[in-house]
Amino acid sequence: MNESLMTLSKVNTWFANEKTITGKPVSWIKAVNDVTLNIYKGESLGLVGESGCGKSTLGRTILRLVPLHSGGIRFMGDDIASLYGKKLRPFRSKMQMVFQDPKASLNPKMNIFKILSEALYLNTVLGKKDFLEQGVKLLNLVDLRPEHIFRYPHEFSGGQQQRISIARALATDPDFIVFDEATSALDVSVQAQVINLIHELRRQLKLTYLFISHDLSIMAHACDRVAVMYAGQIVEVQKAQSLFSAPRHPYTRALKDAVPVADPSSKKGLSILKGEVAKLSDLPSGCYFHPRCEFKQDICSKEPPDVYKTGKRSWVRCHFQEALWEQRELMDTKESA
Amino acid sequence: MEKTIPQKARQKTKAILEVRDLNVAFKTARGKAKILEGVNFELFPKEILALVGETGSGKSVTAKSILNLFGNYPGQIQGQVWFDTQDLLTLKDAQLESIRGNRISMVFQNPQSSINPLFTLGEQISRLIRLYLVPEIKMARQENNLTEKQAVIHIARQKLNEVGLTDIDRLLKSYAGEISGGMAQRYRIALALLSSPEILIADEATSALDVTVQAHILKLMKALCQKKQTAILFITHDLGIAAQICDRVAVMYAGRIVEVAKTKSLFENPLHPYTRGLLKAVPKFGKKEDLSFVPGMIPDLVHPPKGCRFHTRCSQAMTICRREKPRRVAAESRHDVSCFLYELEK
Amino acid sequence: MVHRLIKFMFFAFIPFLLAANVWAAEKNMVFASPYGVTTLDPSVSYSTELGYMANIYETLIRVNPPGSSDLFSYLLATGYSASADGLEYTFTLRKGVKFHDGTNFNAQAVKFSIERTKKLGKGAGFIWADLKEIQVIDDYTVKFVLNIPVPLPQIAASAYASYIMSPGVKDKDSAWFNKGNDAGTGPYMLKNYKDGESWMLAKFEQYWGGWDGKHVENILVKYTKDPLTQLQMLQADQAMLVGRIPLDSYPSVKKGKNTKVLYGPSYQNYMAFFNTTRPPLDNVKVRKALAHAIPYDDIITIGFNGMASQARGPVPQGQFGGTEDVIQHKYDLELAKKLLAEAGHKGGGFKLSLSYAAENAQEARFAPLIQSEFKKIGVEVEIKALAWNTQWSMAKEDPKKAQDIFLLLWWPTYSDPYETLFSLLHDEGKKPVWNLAYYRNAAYDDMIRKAYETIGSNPQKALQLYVDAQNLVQNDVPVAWVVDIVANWPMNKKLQGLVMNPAYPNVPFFYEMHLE
Amino acid sequence: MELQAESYEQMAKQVVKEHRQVKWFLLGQLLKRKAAMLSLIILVLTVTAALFAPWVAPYPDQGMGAVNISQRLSPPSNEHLLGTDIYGRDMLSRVICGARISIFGGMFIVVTAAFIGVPLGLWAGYNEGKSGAVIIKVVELFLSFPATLIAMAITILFGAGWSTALIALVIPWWPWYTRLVQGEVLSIKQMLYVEAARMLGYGKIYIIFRHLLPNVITPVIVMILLDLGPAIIAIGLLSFLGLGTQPPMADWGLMVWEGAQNILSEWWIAIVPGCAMFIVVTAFNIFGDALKDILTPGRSSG
Amino acid sequence: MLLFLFKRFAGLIALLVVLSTLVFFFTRSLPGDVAALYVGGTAKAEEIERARVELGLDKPLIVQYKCYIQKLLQGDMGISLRTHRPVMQDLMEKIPMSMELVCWALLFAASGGVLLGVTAAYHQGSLLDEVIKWFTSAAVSIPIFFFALLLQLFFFNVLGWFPLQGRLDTFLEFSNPIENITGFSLVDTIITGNFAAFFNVAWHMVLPVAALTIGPLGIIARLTRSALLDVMQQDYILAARASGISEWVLFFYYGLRNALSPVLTVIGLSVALILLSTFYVEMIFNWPGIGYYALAAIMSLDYTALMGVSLMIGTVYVMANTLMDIVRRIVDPRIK
Repeated sequence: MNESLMTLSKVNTWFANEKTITGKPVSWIKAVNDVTLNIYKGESLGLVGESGCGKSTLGRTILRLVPLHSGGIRFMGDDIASLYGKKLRPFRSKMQMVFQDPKASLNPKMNIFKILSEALYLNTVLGKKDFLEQGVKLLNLVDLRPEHIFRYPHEFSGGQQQRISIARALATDPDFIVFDEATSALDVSVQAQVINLIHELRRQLKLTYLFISHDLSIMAHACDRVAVMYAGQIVEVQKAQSLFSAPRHPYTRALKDAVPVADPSSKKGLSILKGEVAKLSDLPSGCYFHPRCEFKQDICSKEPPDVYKTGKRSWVRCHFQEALWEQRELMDTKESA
Repeated sequence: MEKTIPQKARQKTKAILEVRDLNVAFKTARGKAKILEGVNFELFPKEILALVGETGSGKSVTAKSILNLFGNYPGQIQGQVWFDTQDLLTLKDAQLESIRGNRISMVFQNPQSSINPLFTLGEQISRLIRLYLVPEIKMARQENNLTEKQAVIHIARQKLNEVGLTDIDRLLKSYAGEISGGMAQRYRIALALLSSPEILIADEATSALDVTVQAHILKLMKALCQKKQTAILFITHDLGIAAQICDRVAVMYAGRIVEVAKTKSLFENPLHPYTRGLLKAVPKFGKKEDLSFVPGMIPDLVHPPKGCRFHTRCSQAMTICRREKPRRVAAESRHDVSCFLYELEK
Repeated sequence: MVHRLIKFMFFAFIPFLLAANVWAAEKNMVFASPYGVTTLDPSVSYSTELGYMANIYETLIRVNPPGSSDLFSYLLATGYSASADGLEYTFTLRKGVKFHDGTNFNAQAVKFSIERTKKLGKGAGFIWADLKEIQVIDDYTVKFVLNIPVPLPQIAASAYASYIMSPGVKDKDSAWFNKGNDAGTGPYMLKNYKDGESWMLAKFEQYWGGWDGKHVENILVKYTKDPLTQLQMLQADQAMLVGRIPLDSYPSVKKGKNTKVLYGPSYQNYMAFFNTTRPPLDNVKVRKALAHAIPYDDIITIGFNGMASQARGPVPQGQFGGTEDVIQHKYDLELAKKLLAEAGHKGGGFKLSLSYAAENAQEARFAPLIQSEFKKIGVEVEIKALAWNTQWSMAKEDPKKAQDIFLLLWWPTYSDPYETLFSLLHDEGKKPVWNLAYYRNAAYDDMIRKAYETIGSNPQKALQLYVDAQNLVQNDVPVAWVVDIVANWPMNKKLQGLVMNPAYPNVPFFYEMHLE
Repeated sequence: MELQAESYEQMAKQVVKEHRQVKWFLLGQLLKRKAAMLSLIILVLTVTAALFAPWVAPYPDQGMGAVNISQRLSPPSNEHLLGTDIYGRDMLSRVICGARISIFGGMFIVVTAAFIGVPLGLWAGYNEGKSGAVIIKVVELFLSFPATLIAMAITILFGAGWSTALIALVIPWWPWYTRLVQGEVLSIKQMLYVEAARMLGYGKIYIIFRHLLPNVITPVIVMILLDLGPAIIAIGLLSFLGLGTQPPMADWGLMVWEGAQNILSEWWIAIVPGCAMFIVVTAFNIFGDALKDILTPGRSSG
Repeated sequence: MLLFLFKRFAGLIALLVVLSTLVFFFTRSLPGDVAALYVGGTAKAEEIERARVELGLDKPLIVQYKCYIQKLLQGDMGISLRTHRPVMQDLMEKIPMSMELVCWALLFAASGGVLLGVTAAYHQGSLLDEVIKWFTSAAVSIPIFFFALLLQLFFFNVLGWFPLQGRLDTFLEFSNPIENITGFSLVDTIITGNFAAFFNVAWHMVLPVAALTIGPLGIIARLTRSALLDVMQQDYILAARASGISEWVLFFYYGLRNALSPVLTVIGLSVALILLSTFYVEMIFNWPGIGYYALAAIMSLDYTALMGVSLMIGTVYVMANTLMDIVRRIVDPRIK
């Protein structure tokens, strides 16, 4: 658990927003900004944030599916940031992704066996004749009935389709899987099934996860550590459990308080975060969160905050993290009153 | 849409809206899908009732049936929807139109796509103001000495201000594609509450929004409805919302309401096996434990299971569950459930 | 308001519908003509615009229709005399004739016109090739001096290239004419000529023939290609005279309440050129076999509704030189098969391409008949309907690549057979114009030349020579002469006085006509 | 869990059976649409008749052009059910033989156009680089000019004839397929399964053939079906002007032209082939529409 | 918007340049000797040579092309080989004649098609919808030339209600000739107060316009129906219905406006169809317009005229589509 599997240093992923006639970008959509992050072997790291904060782009950046603007990415010690095209292929089987929309991520014209075979080809150990057996094994692994292997995706429900996606991701025998909102499109009861499955697989296969979601409430169930993202930047990394009991960053706190809890006796109520999400094409100066922050001071709009370590593998990016930490009890009472 | 309504005298109740034996079936490529089967519930003045259920449980169809919004869609709708001494399902289109948007309003899931993209926000709100707020326009004209057009804009500004929108002048000239989801939903709410309706039906009104925005909208809706004394039928799949803002909760499963109770009573003491399973599946803050879940999936509504529709997934299913449909029984005070476990107890 | 408007329109409409026939009795008429205009320059004209040119311009003399007592009638000339050697012709000219532009007609005008035509050398200008000079004796006498004794009166009466025009057009070119200007002496002037779609032949008040008595005074020409349209215009009294109607409608038009069909002689004939440069058609027996396999009678029935006869030779029956002494190849499939076998093609077994002008409805109708009959003797025919220009240039460019069989409708430029015999069959070397069989026979060339030179002095001998020359050709069969056609004009019964003159094909002389 | 080879086979059989059921389901959908079924029957009959014209036609030689002068212009009778034309040829036989060029010609045009257009569309849609842009520009150029006019121009240039006409029609026809496929590909390309394949490290060609092509096939088939009617009409349009089929062979357009001269008296000569064309084209259109509704539900039928 | 207009305009110019280039090289490769065609008749070799020089055909192709483009820029398309008049002049006379038919046909097809489509959509699934569906299926399936013949057969031969062909009864050409002012005969007759000719022309126009209308009418009706039904399933229509907007307003105001964009596109495309149909309709009804002219040019291989006609049709087609694009942008703020 101490070895870093994936190391990101100062990663930026920007897309051209407007271009001159010659194709030179004039302005950028800065989807991922200055992200430095370690993902340790065997852990499940959650990545949480509102829609449009760049969390999916970060997931794709890590898997090198979108072009990188600058920064370094190391995977098991190998620099993969500078690799393109065919040179990335050896790494492809080691890192996989499960997407949000299970229906759109399975080709409707291919049956499950073909879908799995496509991934099994990358698994160099196996011969073609082993595919069927391996496919059945994979289906067993994700709790699907093996006799369904020749069926087509539309014959399955959303939850089952997501299991097939997971099976496909597992087919290459990866070390690292990115779950991009993998349970968001599912109903609660199905979501629970899938999360349990994901959990179980990690235990069995000793996998490392990056678990991207907008839903804070599932984080504790699915992750060990959680990174909170705002406007393309990670503002806080915390242990999953303490994130909810002791959020450090004002944004994390606001996010947490906005979630309606399925418990009518909870006194918390819904807190309200003012303003609109920062636009990635037009980021504010200083701390990106300052226009919405109720604790902002002059410095917040001028200087970007540094990273403050708050634990072994947790940190926060806020000028006043200590002051706020001390006042936390006070604020909770203020809120409920 | 065909309507076959057995006329029945209605007992006097306090409920503002009363849905009785609502059955809806749609023609699909594979056959008739019985989307709703005997849905019964009532909405009381000023209360917030949550209609909770998973995808395909029929909660949106219930909402649309109340105002008969299906247009030309091929299907059948049976039952009664009593609203203020009228059965809405027997009304002609013209009569319904005077209720829709005026006395019963609706807010939908995707705020941006439920605003016509070709008209400015100003044009759309003006049309409704002219339709519903004729006296207000008159008043505004007299008070402020305005032309009719100015008066309408004046009212529009007021109403948009009420829902917490700013920079209204620019907004009135914008199109749906140019505003954010949160703004769009505020705008839709402003439209829906324009005429101070008696009932607001919110169909997954916040599902497409981010949590922070959702919190805003929920607070806003609750506050405004309290002010205008509007009852809300809140349709959602999110048990958290039901728990936080609703007075009562009705749980739907496969086209039927399985349990109705006061919020507290339901969350603290769920009776129906499905409700129990569902509550256990909800992820909880900061608790790192495996979630439990209801095994299996929602049945095919073209060929629904006989008897109780939940019996295929129910761990406590009995023989009677496979044969007969459970009736709604009051297990506790104001806590009704449709399950043989409780029917037999009685 | 709207109601009243509709009512008004309705009632306003009705009188116009009823008025459709009010005008027909006037001295004006509509001619729905399928004949387009390629040029309006009288020196250059050599095509279908003839029908209008002959009404706008006049020649010195005109060939009379067959059966008349005199060979010629006199228009701008009042008489002529020839020298004994046939090299000099003196014409006396009509006095008091005015051109449409107001200038007077005189000998200078004749000299100017003929010389302009000869000098331009376009169209049919070649007919003056043997003219040495024109001498103006006095204002109303003119002398033509020839190099060789060619039949000058026929040339001077030619349907093309013999028109007399006002010297006022000295510095005008063809483009000026093509804008719709004219400079003739004829009874009609060209008016409203804009787009080649419709124009007016309007009465020329000062016409020397005068306008006493019954004459058609204004003719609106509607250029109408479609026979069906012409039929409808005729039947609906929208046109008094039309050029072509669908072939199968002749019986009903003949019997029509107010329509009739006038038939008359014509010097037009259809022929099929064989490409003699290429096997298997370089074999005379094959060509002969094919000539015997053409279903002449069916062609006459279907292609011409019976109004045609099988041709004998290049010169149509009725024209000078077209006699029954010319050998005829009759339809005889057995003979054709035998001849094919003799030629070494027993049972046929080869394929030929046949082209015809897509514009020509008759050819379109009878080409399949030929194909069908040839199939019976084992010869496959591939029919190509090509625009006339395309099929012609294909035939002219390279005989080796040209079509095997070329269908052609022909009419003589002037009434002597020499022009036909010369144009169609004389050795044209490498640049064929009309000899599209690529036929070469020096004896034939000599024979027709001799006939041409003797016709002025000894018509009988010339006739014999023409017949012999044709028989010479008939033995070589470079061309199958298909049919001589009977000319016809479908017209309204009210229209009287149209006389068909085969020397001027498809020319309605309107001045002679009147409406009853 | 160990499985025997036989059990896999059984699984596969089961699936095949289920898929057959899906196909029956589609057929059932078709059977429910009476108009579509009627169209299908008409189409099957005409296509069979055209295919076996020499055996089906009462006078096959006349159908191919042999004249029969003794019976020219006879109105419909027992002997000649649909009358005879100006050469006395049996109209029924002519129409049956004409169906060969009209129907099979139409099929040829559309299928060839699809064969040219679909690969180009796949390439242009997936590869938005230079080559794709060039293809799109060419397509736009073609589409900015009426198709039949291009075909007319080509037949004028290369000489009339049914083979030229068919090729001349393919030339302006394929860009429509390219555009359709390109549009489809642009949206399919966004699908996550394409991204998944990319993530697995597969290359362009593989993705185009494995993921894009199978997913554009259905709209292409629908478009082929809907294009058959217009293609038949297009051949007729050229032939009517004398730019297509040449006598004595005939397609329906040419036959209408041949009969047009006699329309006011011997009306059947033009009406019979015209109606044949009208009925078959309508049948193709209705059948195509129905299939479109079934195969691509939710898409607008235009 | 301005940028868009500029871009569209630039695209139009570029397209016209490409088009004229293609047309030039295309017509130069037509069979037949152009000079010989120009001279006509039995011209001698030297005569043809003279014409060749006169027409500039002796120069290299590229020089000819340069010359052609230069002249084209001055609006000179050369002299027609058939009518021996400037092609531009011919076209200018013919275009209004055809446009008269085309405009009416477009008007009727667009208004009638939209009306039928909306009616069918409004009564979706009813008998009326079914009838309209059959009618429009038939309308798009009937070949234009066959339909024109049927119209003639039925309305002239059987009923005798309308004239078979032509633009004006011939007797009126003597008594009430049409003065050519705008070239649009209906307009000209009104301006000059020539009502006899006006009604006569209108009467003659009925069948050709009907023939031109039918195909586009079917296409537009079908597309309107399906576009409208698509729109009617959108969330904003549901929302509008829930706000109590009446079904009529929903269909004819919201629905139609939202469905307008694809309908406009197809109306733009049907301009091409109508233009092409004029070839047939003008031939069959003997209407002296551009289609008639084009056919005559095809028949006599009049390459200058063909060049002019193709350029003209290409331009009209592209302009119609551009215009529709502009209108679409005006009605639909989503298009950026």
